[in-house]
Amino acid sequence: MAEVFFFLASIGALAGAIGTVTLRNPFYTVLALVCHLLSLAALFLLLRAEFLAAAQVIVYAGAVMVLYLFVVAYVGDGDDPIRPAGRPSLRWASALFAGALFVELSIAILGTGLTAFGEQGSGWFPGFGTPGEIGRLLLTDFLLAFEVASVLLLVAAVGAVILARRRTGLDDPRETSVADLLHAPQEKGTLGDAERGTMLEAGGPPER
Amino acid sequence: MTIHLSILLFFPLVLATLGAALPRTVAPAALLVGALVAFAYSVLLLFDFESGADGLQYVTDNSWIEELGVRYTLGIDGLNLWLVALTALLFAASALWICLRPPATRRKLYAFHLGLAETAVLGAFLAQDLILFVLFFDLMLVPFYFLIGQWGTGDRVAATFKLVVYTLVGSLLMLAAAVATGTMADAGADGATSFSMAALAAAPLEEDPQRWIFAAFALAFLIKMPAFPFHGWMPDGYRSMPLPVLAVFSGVLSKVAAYGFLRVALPIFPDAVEDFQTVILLLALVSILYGSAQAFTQTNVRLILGYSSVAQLGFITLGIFALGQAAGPQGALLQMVNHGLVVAPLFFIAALLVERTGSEDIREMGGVAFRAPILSTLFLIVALATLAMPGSANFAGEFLILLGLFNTKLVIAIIAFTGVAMASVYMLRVFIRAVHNRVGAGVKSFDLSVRDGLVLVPLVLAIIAFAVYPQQALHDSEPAVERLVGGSEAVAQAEATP
Amino acid sequence: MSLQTYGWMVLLFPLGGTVLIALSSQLLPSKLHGFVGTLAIALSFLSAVGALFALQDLGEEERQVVTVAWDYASTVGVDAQLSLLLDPLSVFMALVVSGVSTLIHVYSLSYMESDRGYTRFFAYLNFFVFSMLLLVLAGNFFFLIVGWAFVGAASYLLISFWYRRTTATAAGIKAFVINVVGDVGLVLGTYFIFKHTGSLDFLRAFAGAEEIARNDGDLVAGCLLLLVGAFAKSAQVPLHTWLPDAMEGPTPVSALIHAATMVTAGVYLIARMHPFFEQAPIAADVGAIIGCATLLIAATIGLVVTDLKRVVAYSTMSQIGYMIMAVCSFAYAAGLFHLMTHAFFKALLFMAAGSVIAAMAGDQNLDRMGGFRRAMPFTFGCMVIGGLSLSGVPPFAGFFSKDEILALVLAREDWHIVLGVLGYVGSFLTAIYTWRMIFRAFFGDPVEPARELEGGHLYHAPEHTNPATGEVEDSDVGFPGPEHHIAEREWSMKLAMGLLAVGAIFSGLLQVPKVTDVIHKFLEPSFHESRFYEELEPSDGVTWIGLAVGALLALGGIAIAYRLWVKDPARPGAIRARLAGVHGFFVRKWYFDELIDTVIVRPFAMFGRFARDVFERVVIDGMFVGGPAGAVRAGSAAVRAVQSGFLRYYAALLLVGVTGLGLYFLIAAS
Amino acid sequence: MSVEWYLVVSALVFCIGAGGILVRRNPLVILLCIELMLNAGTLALVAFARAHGNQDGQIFALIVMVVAACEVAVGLGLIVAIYRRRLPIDVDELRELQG
Repeated sequence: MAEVFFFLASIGALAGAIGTVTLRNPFYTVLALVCHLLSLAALFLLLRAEFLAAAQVIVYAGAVMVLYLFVVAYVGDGDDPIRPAGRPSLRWASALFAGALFVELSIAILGTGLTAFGEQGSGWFPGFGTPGEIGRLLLTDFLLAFEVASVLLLVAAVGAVILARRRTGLDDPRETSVADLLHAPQEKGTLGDAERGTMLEAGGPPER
Repeated sequence: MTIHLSILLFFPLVLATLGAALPRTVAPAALLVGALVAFAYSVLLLFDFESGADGLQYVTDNSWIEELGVRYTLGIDGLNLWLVALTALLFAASALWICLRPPATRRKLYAFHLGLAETAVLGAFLAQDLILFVLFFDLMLVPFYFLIGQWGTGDRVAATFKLVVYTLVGSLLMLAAAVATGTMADAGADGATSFSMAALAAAPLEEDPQRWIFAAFALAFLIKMPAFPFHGWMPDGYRSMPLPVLAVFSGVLSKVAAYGFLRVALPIFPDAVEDFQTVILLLALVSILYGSAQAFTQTNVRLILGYSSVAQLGFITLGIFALGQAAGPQGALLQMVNHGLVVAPLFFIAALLVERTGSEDIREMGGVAFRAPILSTLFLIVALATLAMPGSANFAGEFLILLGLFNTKLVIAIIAFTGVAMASVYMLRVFIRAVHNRVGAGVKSFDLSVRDGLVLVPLVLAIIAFAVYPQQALHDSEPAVERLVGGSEAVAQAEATP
Repeated sequence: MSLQTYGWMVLLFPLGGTVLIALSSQLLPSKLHGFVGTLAIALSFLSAVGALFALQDLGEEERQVVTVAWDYASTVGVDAQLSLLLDPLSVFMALVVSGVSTLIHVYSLSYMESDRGYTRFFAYLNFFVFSMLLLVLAGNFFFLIVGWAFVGAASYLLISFWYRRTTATAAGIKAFVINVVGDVGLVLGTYFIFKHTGSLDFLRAFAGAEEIARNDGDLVAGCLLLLVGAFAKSAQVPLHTWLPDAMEGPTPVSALIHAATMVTAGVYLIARMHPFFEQAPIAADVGAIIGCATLLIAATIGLVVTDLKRVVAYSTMSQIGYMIMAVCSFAYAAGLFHLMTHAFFKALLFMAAGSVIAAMAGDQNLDRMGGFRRAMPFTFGCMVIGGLSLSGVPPFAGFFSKDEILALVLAREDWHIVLGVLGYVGSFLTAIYTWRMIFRAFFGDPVEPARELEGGHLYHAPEHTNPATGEVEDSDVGFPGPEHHIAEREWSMKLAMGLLAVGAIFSGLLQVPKVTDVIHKFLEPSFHESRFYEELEPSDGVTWIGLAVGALLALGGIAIAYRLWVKDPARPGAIRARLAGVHGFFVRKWYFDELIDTVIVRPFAMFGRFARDVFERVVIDGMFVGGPAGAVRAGSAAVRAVQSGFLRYYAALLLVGVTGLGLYFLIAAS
Repeated sequence: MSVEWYLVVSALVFCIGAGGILVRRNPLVILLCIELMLNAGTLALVAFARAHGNQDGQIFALIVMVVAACEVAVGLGLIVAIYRRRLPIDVDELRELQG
């Protein structure tokens, strides 16, 4: 039974992934990714990660993807022809190397001693991957990581706001940057132009 | 009272960092306090130091990176005692200068970098662990990189580029060499890796690895000095460095390199030193002649002083490599202090002259002596000391250096004497062009202000005091130098017997 | 007070004077500084007199006293202490130096009065005297060198005293550099001697001198190098070129440095180092020959020079040549005796010349002088006394001292006889050029300044110009100032000149052949180990014939000068036209300046310019800086090419890297 | 049902995502491809957690999701900023950062 679900879910995930990469319309791409994420959530369930599966569906497939869709709608269509940068050979090269990487990984995965874990896995126990367990771990062993993640989210939120904010009152918006918000106006020296580039400048302003 | 070298070492940095947190008008004052306390501490050391005793004093020895055998070891003996005092004095003078004439922009950062520089230089002088030495030696470059890059004048980008790339090449070689020394010698207890200089000196390497390791160290030191032909970074660097920085740079940093020869190269690589002696002596000799010839021809006052430093450092190198002669290193040590003492006020005076002329070209200077007699007198004293006029401590140093060299390498000593004569030509040339002759077209002459006198007069008094009584410095360094020379003599004898 | 105390006081008074004047330069009125400086030197002279008496109180064997103040640079076998050696020789020199210096200070009190650098002048002057006294009193090689160099520095300062004149600063640097060459010689010579004696202290080194083999290579080299030092300071060929140029300094400076004190340092040095020179007679012979050559060369140039002070300067060179010849022929007492008498009459001549120059408002050219005899009778009298003494007319001081030298040189026999005969030729030339100078300045028709002075009014040039270049003088710095009012009117100048004139007349009586022997006896303890001091004695015949010949030559020279420049003023021109080649050769000073310029200065400057313009750019910047910097640049250019800005290009590189790494691990694992 | 199967799927998704980054020019799609790769990683982590019977891997996966969310926020912010400045939404055109 699990095998069937696994194959269904993994076919869905792979199809979603391929769709993400190949579909031209960004709107469809996002939808393909949503498909991929949902399939992945199913895989998580199979792996007894209940909380993670729920989070995947709600946060990822729900919230994050809506954000994407919103941006796609805001930015506009922009049909994107699939062609490599620079020269066409890059496309083949990238496919080749992606394939090579996959082969390598497969050899590594299949050729090593991972099978030793067996069919059922080793230490599965009741409550594995439930929200309660995850919550306990987050607030005990991984408290620091949890807190850091919160700070990270805050920073990202602030960063996104600053990046996307509307600028007004400046002649050329390209000439300002994030640094302008942080820096006080530059101090100005009292030297005249003629005194630049001499030892006077080094010795400080002249007192006459 | 016990004296902790760590306090001396880190006090300037701590205060400079503190200054960076204070309002911008106070930052230089914080730096000054740090530098003055360090100076007071070093003066205390001068009095407290047991001068007849052999070996390190005030040793601080803590484990630091145990896995690599690196220890945090500081100590003072005759080799670095006076250099530490010189460093503290010059940095104090420089800090006072920027207190009285603060830079126009970003003075907090400026003060911080200067404090960092002082700590780095003191660290290089005090370190008794090879890795610690290398670390501080490289750390010295950092503040100067920023000081030139941000507050420099002229083509400061190219100057910074040259300076950093050039000296970094040497530093990296030295780092590799230091690591190689430690790992190849395994000089610690039970064959463990140790970077303690004393332990390394006690367990010298085979001759072949010694050679290339010494070559790497020597290259780093010769670049830092700078010696011919590795002085390529010097003209641009000197032209664009801000002045108070240049005073300490020229006064102290070059001494670290010369000191490195005494502290690291001579005791740890005795065989290689013997092999390379002639090469280094010839380089030093060419430095003297070439530096003098350049100083004689240049017209930019900074460059004249810079090239004169090349020549003076040549003399110091000659003294260090007068192997088997205690007089050579003794004179070299004395001369290091002397040169630092004279070159810093020279740069300050140059700044004041430039302020009166509005140009750094000596062809446009002239005639300030009439309205600025005090400045001219101070300049005269410093200039005469620089050209090693007998009666100055510089002469005592040169006398000993050349005496040591005379007894080993007669011909080189005799040729080096032409450098003595040339020094008088180029120094007097600057003096006359700047102070005497007709008043230059754009010159507004006025005498030394009290503010500048506060910096200059103590330095000149130090020169005079040292000229009257250099004996103390020589006495302090004698046991250490004898040990150094005894070591290389023993090696020479061991070589000769089989 | 003990001898030691007197010795230190001799030194401390001038040093204290310098420091006091320098520190109070902005506080006290400048007039006072002159008196402070003069007082300091006078006290120093009195201390020297005290030292003389204290020394005479000691027994004859004990008259060599060393006193140490502190260790100066005593380390690793070098014994450099701040010590004085007080013996008859050093006290004799200290007396001459401080005595003549006192009179020169007195003279300067009024001579420099209108100069705006009055205070500075006395500070320098005191420093000079201090240096000179340090030189003669030093008890070891180290402080001998220190004093030696201080004298050089002080002379530099004094020569370029009027520093707005480029000629003065150029002359100053020339003097200084040649002096430094001398210092270098001295230091190297010291090294050679130190190598064998193992001590820098004079007495210990002298004691070790006898251990060294006669004419040992190192010793001869050392002595020759000492001679280089002596020649540089005493203006002997070929290191003499600074002396005539040094006449750029104020006249009291010329009198002080170039007559009485500094230039005699070489003579003192050789006398002081006699134990080494007697062990290395080859070096001594070289010195004697060069001294003789100098006295002739200088005399020939003195015949043609038209600058008043330079004539006196060349005569100084020539007289120092006599002294060097004497001490190098081991006639020490005679050399030092001549040193003393020369100090008197040469200082007198310079002062008189200074008086004339002041009357000419700074013009020093003999061609424009004439007829000052009636306008300045006192100066004229002094000039005549000095001239007679210099020419060696009996019974003036120079007569006895010069003849003693020549008699002793003849007594050395062998080839020294040639030197002696040439010495007589020199004394004949001396008489001619000395009196040429006097006749041209004081006889003939009075020139305009002389006429004005006769009318009781001092001549003022319409515009002060540098006599050497004709450049208009900067009145801030430079004598004569707009308000000068001197020229033998002032008491202090008359006092100084009068006292010196007395010395120039009577000091010869201290050592009249076969009658008195004061100097010789007094100096004997300093030369007790000398093999020649007592033995070298001319025979009676040589003595009397020498005296007679010397007197005749002097008088003959004066007569010729009188015929040429008073009786028949057209003749000199005719002679000059006939001997144009020789005259030109002499006027160009035997081309020594040109020689040094071509051989040393030009190649060095060319090398410097080559180094600056070509070598620095091509080799240092190109190869040494260009090497590492070029490698960094090339490397960064290569990396920069990869930075195409195509995001996907970077990603592809990343992917290639990851794939490569994976492959590596797979292979490593299998 | 062996854990390798999950890992193979994860590897495949990862490689698809990596290939996608190389061939697409729209920054939005590139962001999506990055999401793919991150999810491949998450899947592997969860699979390992299951194999080891240890929930630490799930926590790790959760944190990866957080990071992914942050990346999305900043990345989308950038895209909006690019759009605001009327710059082409094409990574090949946005290459001012070249050396």
